[in-house]
Formats: sequence, C-alpha cells, structure tokens
Amino acid sequence: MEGLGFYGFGALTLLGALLMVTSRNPLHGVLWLVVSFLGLSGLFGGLGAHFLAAIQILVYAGAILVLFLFVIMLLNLRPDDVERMPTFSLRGGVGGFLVGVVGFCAVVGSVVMGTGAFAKPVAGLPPLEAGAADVAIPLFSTALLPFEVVSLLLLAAIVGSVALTKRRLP
Amino acid sequence: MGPELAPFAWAILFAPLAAAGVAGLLVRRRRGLAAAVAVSGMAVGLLCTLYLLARSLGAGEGEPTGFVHNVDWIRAGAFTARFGVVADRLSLLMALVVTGVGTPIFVYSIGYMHGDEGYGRFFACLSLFAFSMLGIVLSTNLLQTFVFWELVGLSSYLLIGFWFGKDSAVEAGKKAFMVNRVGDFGFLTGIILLCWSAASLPSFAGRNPLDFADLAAFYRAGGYEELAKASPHLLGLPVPALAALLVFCGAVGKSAQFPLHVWLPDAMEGPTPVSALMHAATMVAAGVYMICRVFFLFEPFPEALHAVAWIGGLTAFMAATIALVQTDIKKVLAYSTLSQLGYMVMAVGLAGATAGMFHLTTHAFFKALLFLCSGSVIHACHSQEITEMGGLRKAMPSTFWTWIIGTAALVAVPGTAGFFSKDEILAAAAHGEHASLPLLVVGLVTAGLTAFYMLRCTALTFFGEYRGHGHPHESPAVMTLPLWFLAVPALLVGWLGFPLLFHGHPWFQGEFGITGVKVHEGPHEFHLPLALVGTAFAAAGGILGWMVFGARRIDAAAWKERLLPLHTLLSRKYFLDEFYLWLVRTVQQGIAECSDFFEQNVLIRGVVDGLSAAVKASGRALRELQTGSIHTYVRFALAGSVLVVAWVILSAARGGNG
Amino acid sequence: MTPLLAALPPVTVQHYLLLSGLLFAVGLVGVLFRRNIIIVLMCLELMLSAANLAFVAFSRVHGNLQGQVMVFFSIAVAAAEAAVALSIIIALYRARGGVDVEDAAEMKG
Amino acid sequence: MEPVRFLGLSPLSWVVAIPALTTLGILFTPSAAKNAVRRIALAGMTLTFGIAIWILVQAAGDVGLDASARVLPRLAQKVEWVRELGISWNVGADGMGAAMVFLTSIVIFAGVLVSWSVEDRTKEFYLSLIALVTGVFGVFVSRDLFWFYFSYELAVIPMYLLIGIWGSTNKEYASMKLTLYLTTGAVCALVGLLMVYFRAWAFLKTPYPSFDLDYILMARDAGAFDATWRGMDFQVFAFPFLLFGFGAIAPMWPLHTWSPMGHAAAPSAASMLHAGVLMKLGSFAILRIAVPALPEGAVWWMPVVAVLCMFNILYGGLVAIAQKDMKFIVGYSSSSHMGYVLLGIASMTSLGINGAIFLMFAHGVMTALAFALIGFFYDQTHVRTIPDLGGMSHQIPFIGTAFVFMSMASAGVPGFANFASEVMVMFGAWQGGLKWQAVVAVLGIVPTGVYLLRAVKGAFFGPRNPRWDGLRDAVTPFQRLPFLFLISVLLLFGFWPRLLTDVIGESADELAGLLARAGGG
Repeated sequence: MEGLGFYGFGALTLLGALLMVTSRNPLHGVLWLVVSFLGLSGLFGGLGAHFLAAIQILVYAGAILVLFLFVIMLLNLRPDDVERMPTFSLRGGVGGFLVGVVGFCAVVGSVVMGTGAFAKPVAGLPPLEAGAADVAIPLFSTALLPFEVVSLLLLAAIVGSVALTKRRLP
Repeated sequence: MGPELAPFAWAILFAPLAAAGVAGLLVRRRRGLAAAVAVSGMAVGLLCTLYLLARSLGAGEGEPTGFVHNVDWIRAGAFTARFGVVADRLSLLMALVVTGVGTPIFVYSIGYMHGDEGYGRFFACLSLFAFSMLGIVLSTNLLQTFVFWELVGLSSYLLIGFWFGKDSAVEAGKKAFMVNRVGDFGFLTGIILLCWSAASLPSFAGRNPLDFADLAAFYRAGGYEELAKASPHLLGLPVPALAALLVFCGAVGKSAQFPLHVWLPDAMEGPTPVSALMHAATMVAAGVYMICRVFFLFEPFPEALHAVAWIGGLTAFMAATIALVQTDIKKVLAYSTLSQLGYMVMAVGLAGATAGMFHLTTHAFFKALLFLCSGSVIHACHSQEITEMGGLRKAMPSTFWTWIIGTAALVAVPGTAGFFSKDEILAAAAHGEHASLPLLVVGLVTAGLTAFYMLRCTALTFFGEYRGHGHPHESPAVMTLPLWFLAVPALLVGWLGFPLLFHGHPWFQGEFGITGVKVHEGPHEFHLPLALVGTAFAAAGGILGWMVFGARRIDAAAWKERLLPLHTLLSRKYFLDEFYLWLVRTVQQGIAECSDFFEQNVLIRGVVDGLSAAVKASGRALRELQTGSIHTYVRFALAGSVLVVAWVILSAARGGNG
Repeated sequence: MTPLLAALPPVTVQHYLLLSGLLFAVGLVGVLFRRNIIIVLMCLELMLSAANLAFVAFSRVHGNLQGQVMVFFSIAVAAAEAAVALSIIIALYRARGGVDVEDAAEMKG
Repeated sequence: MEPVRFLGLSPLSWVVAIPALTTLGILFTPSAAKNAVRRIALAGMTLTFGIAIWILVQAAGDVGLDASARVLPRLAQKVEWVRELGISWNVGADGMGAAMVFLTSIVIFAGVLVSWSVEDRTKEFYLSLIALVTGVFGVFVSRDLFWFYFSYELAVIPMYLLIGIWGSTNKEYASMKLTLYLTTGAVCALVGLLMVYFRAWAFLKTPYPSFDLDYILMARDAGAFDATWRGMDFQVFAFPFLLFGFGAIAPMWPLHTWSPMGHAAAPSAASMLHAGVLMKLGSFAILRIAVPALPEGAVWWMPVVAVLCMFNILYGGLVAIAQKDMKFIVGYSSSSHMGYVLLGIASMTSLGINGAIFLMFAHGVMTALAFALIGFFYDQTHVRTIPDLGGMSHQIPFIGTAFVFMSMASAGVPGFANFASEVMVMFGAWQGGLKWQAVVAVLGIVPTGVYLLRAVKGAFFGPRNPRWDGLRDAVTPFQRLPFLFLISVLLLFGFWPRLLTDVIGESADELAGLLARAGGG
C-alpha cells in the first residue's frame, strides 16, 4: 500500500510538473500544476503529514493557483506562438548540463549521506501522524516568533500588491 | 659697568622697532609725524650707544668694559635658545657706526623722500632695518644673530623694492632676498652643525652651544681640538673648520662676497638713502662684523682663514675692475663698496678681526657720505648716468666738497680715514701672521684701481661741461647738513686707529669683546715704507684716471676700442649675472617643471586617476553581468548552488576518508 | 498488482528525496528556458514544493514536526511571493503589453 | 582634585558642545535671516575662542606645577555611553591639545568673519562650516578612540559639501577626490584602531572592551602589543595602518595630491579650515594615538617617515615654484611645510616634536591668513593665476601689505611663529640623528622664498594695472579684523615663542621619552 501510494502519487506529481513546464498555454500550465500539487498532497499524506496535505490543496492548489488563473484570465493571455521550447542551442546545452550536474550531485549526495535512517524503508520508521492540532503545538510555542514574522510578511505582501496594482490616475 | 645698564642696551635695540611700529601702523598717513618718530627712534639709539660707550671707556682698572644680558627665548627638552643683548667694546663700536651713520641718513631722507607716496612706509621700513641691524650687533648668540640676519634680509627686500610699481626694483629686491637666502642656508647649517657637535661633547656640559661667550671660552680652552677629534672629517675638513666656513657662507651672502655679490649692484634700485645706509654702511658690513664676532671659530684653522682671505681678495679685485667701466653713478659706488667689502673680508682672513673692523668703521662713514652725495646729485640732475652730468662743481658746491672729502678717504689720501685702515690691511698682508704676497699684490693693485675709477667718476660728474638737461641746483639744507656731518668723521675717524696716537689707551688693548677678539698682538707699528708704496699705487691710479677723464690727455674712446673684449667682459660683469639667470631660469625652473610634470602626470594622472580609472573599469566590467535578464541571474544562482553543493559533497567525502 | 509492487524495492526516504530532486530539476528547467513570466513563476512554485516534499520527508525520518512547521512557513511565504509577483506581472503587462521576461531588462547595468 | 565644571560640563566638553549648539541654532534660523545666521555663528565662535584662551592660559599656568596643583587634569570628563563596547564621552587635554584647540578657535573665528560676504545659501554654508569645526574640536579634545574617529569623519563630510557647493575650479573632482582620499585614509586608520582595541581587550581580559585611550595605554604598559602576530611584531605590523591612514590627511608624500586641489577648489573659509586645521588632524592623530599606543612600531617606522618628509619639503617646494594659480602655490607650500611637521615627529626628540606641534599651530594660522587674503581678492577679480594678476598693491594696499606679511611668515622670516618652529624642527632633526634631513630642511628655505616672492610680485607688485581699478580694499575695521587678528597672533608667538613652546613642552617630553624607551628596549 505504501509503495502504491508513493509510486502512484509520485508519477502524478512528476507528470503534472512536466506537462506544466511544457505547456504553451499558461492556462493549461496552471491546470497541470494543480494536478501536480494534488499528487504532492497525496505524497504528504503518505508521509503522515495530513495537515499539510490539506493545506497543500486548500492554500496552494485552491487559493494560490486560482490567483494565477485569475491573473491569466484578467490579462487575457493567449497561447504564446512565438515561444517554443528550444530544441538545441548552446545556451540550452550549457543549461541542461548544469541541471544535469545539479541532479547528479543531488543523487550522489543523497547516496553518500543516505546512510542510516535515510536508507530504511519508510514503513519501518516509527509512525508519525500530524494533524492540525499536532502541528499547531510547535507552531505556537517554539516557532511563535517566525510565525508572527510570517504574518507580518503577509501583511506587507498585501499592502505591496495593492500598491503595485493600483491604477495611477492620469 | 654691569648688567644694571641692560635697559640702555635694550633701548638701543627696541627704540627703532617701536618707531617702526608707530610710524608704520599708527601715524603712517601723517607724514611729518612718521618721520619725526623714526628719527627720534634712531636718535634714542644713538644717545644710548654714546652713553654706554662713555661708561665703557670710563670703566676703571679691573672693571669689565662690557656686559651680557640674556633671557630664554625657546626652551624645549635640552635645547635652550636665548635672546639677549651684549654691550662689549666690539658691539658698542659697531652700534656707534650703525646709529652714527644712521641718524644723519634718517634726517637726509626727510628731504630726499619729500613728496613720495609711501613716506610713512619708508620710515617704518627704515626703522625696521635699524632694529634688525642693531639686533645683529647686540646679539649674544648664533641663533639670535641668524634671526636678525634674516630680518635684515627682509628689510632689505622691502626697501630695495620700495617702489613696488617698478618691476626692476621688485626684481632687485627679490634677487637680494634670494641670494641672501642661499648664504643663509650655509649659515644655518653651520650653526646647527656647530651646535650639536659641541653639545655632544661631555666637556661642553653646562654651556649653551649657541652662545658666543660659552663657545669662545670653550675654544679658548682648546675645545676645538677635542671637537675636531670627536667627529670625522666632513668634505675633507675637520668639523669645526667646516662649521666656520658654513657660517662664513652667511657673511658671503650678506657682505656680498664673490660668488654671492650679484645682488648688491642691483640693490641700487632702492632709494638712495637706503643705498647709503644699508648697502654701503651697515647691512653689508654685518657679514664682516659677524666674522669678527665669531673670529674664534676661524682662528685655529688656517685653511678656513685662507679661504676667507682669498674670497675677500678676489671680490676686492673683481669688483674694482667692474667699477672701472660703470656709467651709473650709484653702480660705480656699489662696485666700489663691493671692492671695499672684499678688502675687509681679506683683512679678517689675513690678520684678524681688528683690521677688518677698522676698515669697516672708516668705510661706513665715507661710503655713506659718497652715497648721500650721489643722492644729492641725482636729486639735482634727475638722472643717474654720469655721462649726462658734468660741471656740477659750480652748481653744487657743498655736494662737491663733501664728495671730494669722501673720495679722498676712499682713495686713501694720507691723513684721511681710509688711509689708516687700508694701511693696516696692507700691513697684515705683508707682515701679519698669515702674510701672503699674492694678496698684498691684489690689495695694492686694487688700491690703484680704486683711485682710477673714483677720479674718473669725479671728473665726469663735477668737472667739464654739463651734459644733461635742465638746471641742476644745490640740494636743500636738510640734505646738505648731513653731508657735512658725515664729512667730519670721514676725514678724522681714521686717527682713532693710528697706532701712535691712541694705542696706549687700555680700551684698545687686550681682548676686544666677549668672544675674545685680540687687538694688536705685540707692538703693531705704523709701516712707513708700506704706506708709501700703497700711496704710490693709489697716486698712479688717480693720476691715470685724471689724465684720461679730467685733463683728457689720453683718448678714452680709442683705448676702449683697443681693449674692447676686456671692456665687454667688465661691463657685462664677467657674465656672472647671465650665469645666475641661466641657473634660475633654466636649471631651477627646469627642475621645478620636471617635478610639476611628475606631480601632474605621474602622480595625479597616473597613480591617482589610474586607480580611480581601474575602479571605474572594474565596475564597468562587472556591470555587464547585470543583464537585467532573469535567466542570466538564475544561471548564476544555479552555478553558485552547484559550487556550494560540490563543496559540501567534496568536504563530506574528504571528511569521510580522513 | 501486488507482485508488481513487490518487485519494486521498498520505498525509502531516499525515494522521496529523489523525487524531490526531480521535481526541483523540472522546475529549474522551466525557470531557465521558459519566457512566459507566468510559467516561470509557476516553475518557481514547483521548486518550492519540491523543497517542501524534502522537508516533510526529513520530518518523517526524524520523527518530529520541525520539518512540517517549516513547510507551513514555506507555503505562507510562497503565498506572499505569488501575490507580489502577480501584482508585478500585472503592472508589467500594463506597462509593456506583454509578459515576456526578456522584454523586462530595465535593470541592465 | 575637584573637577572643573560649568553647568555640569567641563570646558573641554563645552568646546565641542558650543559649536554643536551653534549649528542647532543656525538650523532653526530661517534661511532668509542671513545676518542672524552670521551673528549666531560669530557669537558661538567668539565664545569658543574665549574658552580656548582660558584653556591655554590654564595650560600655561600648569607648566612646572605638581600634578596635584594643576588645572588641566581637572578638566577631564568621562561619561559612559555604551558599556558593552566601551564607548564613553571622554575628553581631556594636555599642552598639545590645548594648543590645537586654541589654533582651531583662532582659525574658525577668522573664518566666520571672512565668510561674512557669502550670500549664496548662507545658512547652509555656516551650518557646514561649524559642523566641520565641531568635528575638529572633537578630535582635539577626545580621549576616546570611538569619538576620536567619529569626530574625524565628522570633519571630513562637511568639507565635501563646502567644496562641492560653494567651491570653484573643478570643484566636483576636487571634492570627490578629497572625500575619497580622506575616508580611505580614515578606514585604513580604523583598521589599525580596531586592531589595537581588540588586542588590548584580548590581553587585559576585562569583561568589556574599551575605546578609552587610557585603557589602551594601560594595555600597552602591560605588554599587550609586545607579542608577535602571525610571525610579525604586532607593533610593527599595526603601526603603518595608523601612520598611513592618518598620514593621508597630514598629508604625507605621496598621499598629498588631494590637498592642493582641495585648497584650490574650496571657498575661502573652507580653505582656511582645511589647510589651517584639517591637515593638522593627521599629524595630531599620529602624536595622540599612534605613537603613544605603539611606540616600538613608531621607532621602527619613523625612518620611513623621515625619508618621505624630505620629498614633502623639497618636492613640494619645487612643484610650488612651477604653479601659476595662487591657491595652488599656497597648497603645495602647505604640503611642503607639513613635511617639516613630519620631520619634527620623525626626529623623535623632544625639541623636534615640540617644534612640529608649534609649527602645526604657526602654519595653521599663517595658511588661514593666506587663504583669507587670496579669497578676498579672488571674490572680486575672479582670477587667481599669476600672469593675469599684478600691481594690485596700488589699489588694495592693505591686502597687499597683509599678503607680504603672510609670505614672510610662510618663508620662515624671524619674528613670525613659523620661523621659531621651523628652526626647532631643523635643530631637532639634527639632534635626532637625521642630519641629511636637517640639511634638506634648511635647504628648503630657498625654494620657499622663491615661490613666495614670486607670488607676491606676481599678484601685488609691478606697474599699476587699470584692470584692477575697481577693486575694493579692506577699509573698515570690521573687514580688517580677521587679517590683523591672524597677523598679530603670528607676531605674538613669533616674538615670544615660549608662550607656546613651554605649554607644549611636557607633551613633547613625554612622547620623546616614550620613544626613547621604546627605541632602547
């Protein structure tokens, strides 16, 4: 069951991500990202982070991506016909190479550091179920200060967005 | 006579300064008052000098004939510079010369400067000069001498360039100041060298290394040998001898000795009373006076004395030859002054201080007289060229007769002041301790030349037909009275030194002044044969001069043609001015321009602007990275994270291995 | 189904990390090569999510909630970022009539 | 020892507080009330001048007294500010400090009077001027390294504004260059200061570090700076940071090029302060901090200074000869004269250091006079280059006469304070074994004379030039006051140098003794 969850949701997430990146129409892109995030939410659930799984759907897939959709429709963006994925170019080659290096490093890194608990099957780890109440405890105790700071940040973001999008009178 | 009389000595010094301050700052615009203040300042100096002189002459047996009074001027660490007055026989004699010649010249200036715009300023500067000069005279130590030495230079600069609207006058003042500064460079170096070489000796402890009296006492006790031994030879000379020669540099500058004599003839650009006071009687004599004061520095070192004597002799001869062809009456007198100063310096180098001092005293009177006469002539003719004068004998009788007296004294007609002093110098060259035949010849030839150019000048000015414009007239009494006032000492002052007359007086015996200048070691007699030879040379020169220019038996123009290269050499003053001009215009200016070029191009444009350009260029290069494209930034971020990851992995790997 | 699953190796935390890395790489490629600024922004969100996945995985390994708390903050910051970025996009669109990132190069030095 | 306080502050604190209050007063005066601004500035500076005289008199009275009977130590004041960093408001004075405070008050007093004619943004001008001088006073009285550095920077920044706004001739370039030079120097010095600060703390192991100079000196006596640091003698390593950092403002060759340019571009009063006191901050800081904190480093590095100062003296003089702009002549002459100051310090003798401090004073007054005079005629002629000027003494005799006085003072003619101090430096140099440098210093009087006489002749002498017929001379006593004031100060201390040398003497003795011990051990 564990394996089914990981591979199923993992495939969904990866597929959604790939389709989002390659989509010409940003509208489609958003929808594919929603798919990807749904998969991600499943993965969270599989790891016992039930609260985050819910948040991922509610806030990310629900609120943020809807905001994207809203903006795209507001701007009435059409599928971009000039833009295309580069087939091959020097820049693309260098970039792809760098990405490959990063990926390689990440893999090698995880292998090198992947000793002990990292190599054990997840199913064998002690169970961890984190509902809203469980996450709330550290959030409002040890992490209270960052929490407040983040709330300030959100406030600033609101003010900033309003200021940026406000139409200036001629 | 003791320090209780110090207020009088201080008064000699500061009365002229006070007068300068009052005349220059407070009453500059009230002409009569300014002049009166200046003259009375000088008169106070003269009276105090006479009083102290009287007290000194009247000092009883065993009683000191002088005193010293000092205050500390600068104290820093172990160093003390003092400021004081010395009233010994030497300084009083010199003070008498300065105030005695100065007072009539001040009076004369009232008439001469009449109507000049800067009347008050003139008297302020003149008083400042008197202060400076008296400061040298009354100084008790080397540094104080240097202080007033420079001040004399300053007042000379101000007075030569008095008519600051005239470019030539300003240039002459500048030249005087700068040439003197070159000499002063040597002087101050010498003072510093002497000061610290002496102070470093343990046996010198407790004395002040700048003080004349302390140094002289140290030398007299044989300290110079210790000094010479304590330090290695510098430039091939023992250190004390080198110090003496460096100090002599100061005198070379101020007393206009070769090769620093070039400023003196140019200094005639100043008003005539200035020429008379400074450039004949006092300032230029300061060098000679100073050597007399520190004669103890030279005494133990014959090589130093020889250098002094030869420089004097060379100056005497060279200046006399240049005077032969000058046509400006003041220039003739200026070169004559140079020549006489050379005599004095030669005398000091040959025999010792007294002969030089004696000639200084007599010369001060008769040369000041001659200058004032020339001023009177210039005042009358509105010209300084003797080619535009002539026949003034009838128009200006007072001036003529006083001029004749002065000329007689200068030419050394027996019985006049110059005769005795010049005789003493010749005697020193012939019989003295450091007698030298070549210098005796130089002295005799110069005596002949002196007579020649003076007779030439007299003949062209006062005899023959008047060749100028307008009607010359006798000067007012305020100018002629000082002439007569000076004519008396010009005739008579020489008798003071006549060995047969006053030699017996104790005042003239023993050590003369605090630094122990010796007077007449052993019986110094009047040398009749030498006096006759000297007079013969003078007479020959005089007769020749009269034949050419007075009686016109010899054709001057023809001889000029015949000796044209020589004439050119002389009238161009041996091309020394050209040489110095080249030195200043080309060498000094060249070095300055090079430095400036280095400053502007290498330092500023090269290093400084180069650095700033490098910073700017690196900024410009880095700016290229700022493409404004998000993609570029992401790539950089990526590259950075790759590096970080790589570093983490590599260090982890290394940590794992070791 | 079961035999197929059994044939696969058991799921470890490394698997999650590998998946996180792949997601991150996909997002990075999008940021690097897409010119539509909205897509770029979405790719950024994807990269953030990839990091979130890793955090949750670590949380699981260590058996505490530190990682999840971090993800919570990360989502909040992502929300703020998205809001501001979209506002900027709107302003940019108004000014230039397009959303191509290469057009907005005013900051070029 | 009863501390001397007036309204709770020591007179030394007042010396800083009054200019600071004056700037506040000017700040709250309307810009249109130009005369009010001027009067406030004058009143404040007159008061400061009075206090400075009082301090100098106390310092003179202290000479030769027992430590317990002295007034000067009773003026010290220390108020803690930030304990954790060891910053406190800490002022104190010795003879050297008293002399420098006196100098600053003289120059700013004259500067305020000379700037009376500034009409363009008068309020801001006086604001910058007095802010600058607040910093300068702060440096001279501070015994806390933090405030010292703070004041040092405070003195530099207004100069940027003064030159940049009210200057002339290439003012942007000059002000930028000056500020960059001086702040770079200051940062370099800051590195040295922090090295000393942390090392003292690490050695003494007190709970908190301290910027107090006495703390640093205590650490020095305890041997905090004796050990080696990465294989180098710490003192030898740290001293050049302070030396060259402060030397840039001194200005030591070849770091001098900001100075003539800055002089030339600055308005009169700013030039006066700049050359009169700002340049002295460098040598003062070397004597106040670098040498006492790191005497062995000083002994190691002073021969280098002794070589550099020869360049200052001769090279500066020669470059001055080649200049045509009057302000550049005086500017390079300043750099030449500062060579004498550095030489005096490098001699490491009491006589030389005393002469150096005295010369800082004398040169400050003299050069202030020079720039005041040049500014006076430049405001009317708008020309400063020699071939264009000439013959102005016919029209403005008072300024011409004052200029001759100034030149003579600068040329080291006796009777002016400059002579006495330069002679002290020359004698001190020889005494300290720097014989060639002493000869060079004496030789330096020749080019000095050349360029000054050339300047006098070029500007004031020569035939009457009708072009200058419209020039106004300083005729009213109020116009003449600053010039007469500065000349009288020069003459007073020139005739009687002991008024100042005795006061400075003990500071100089102390420094020389310290260096002698450091050299011997």
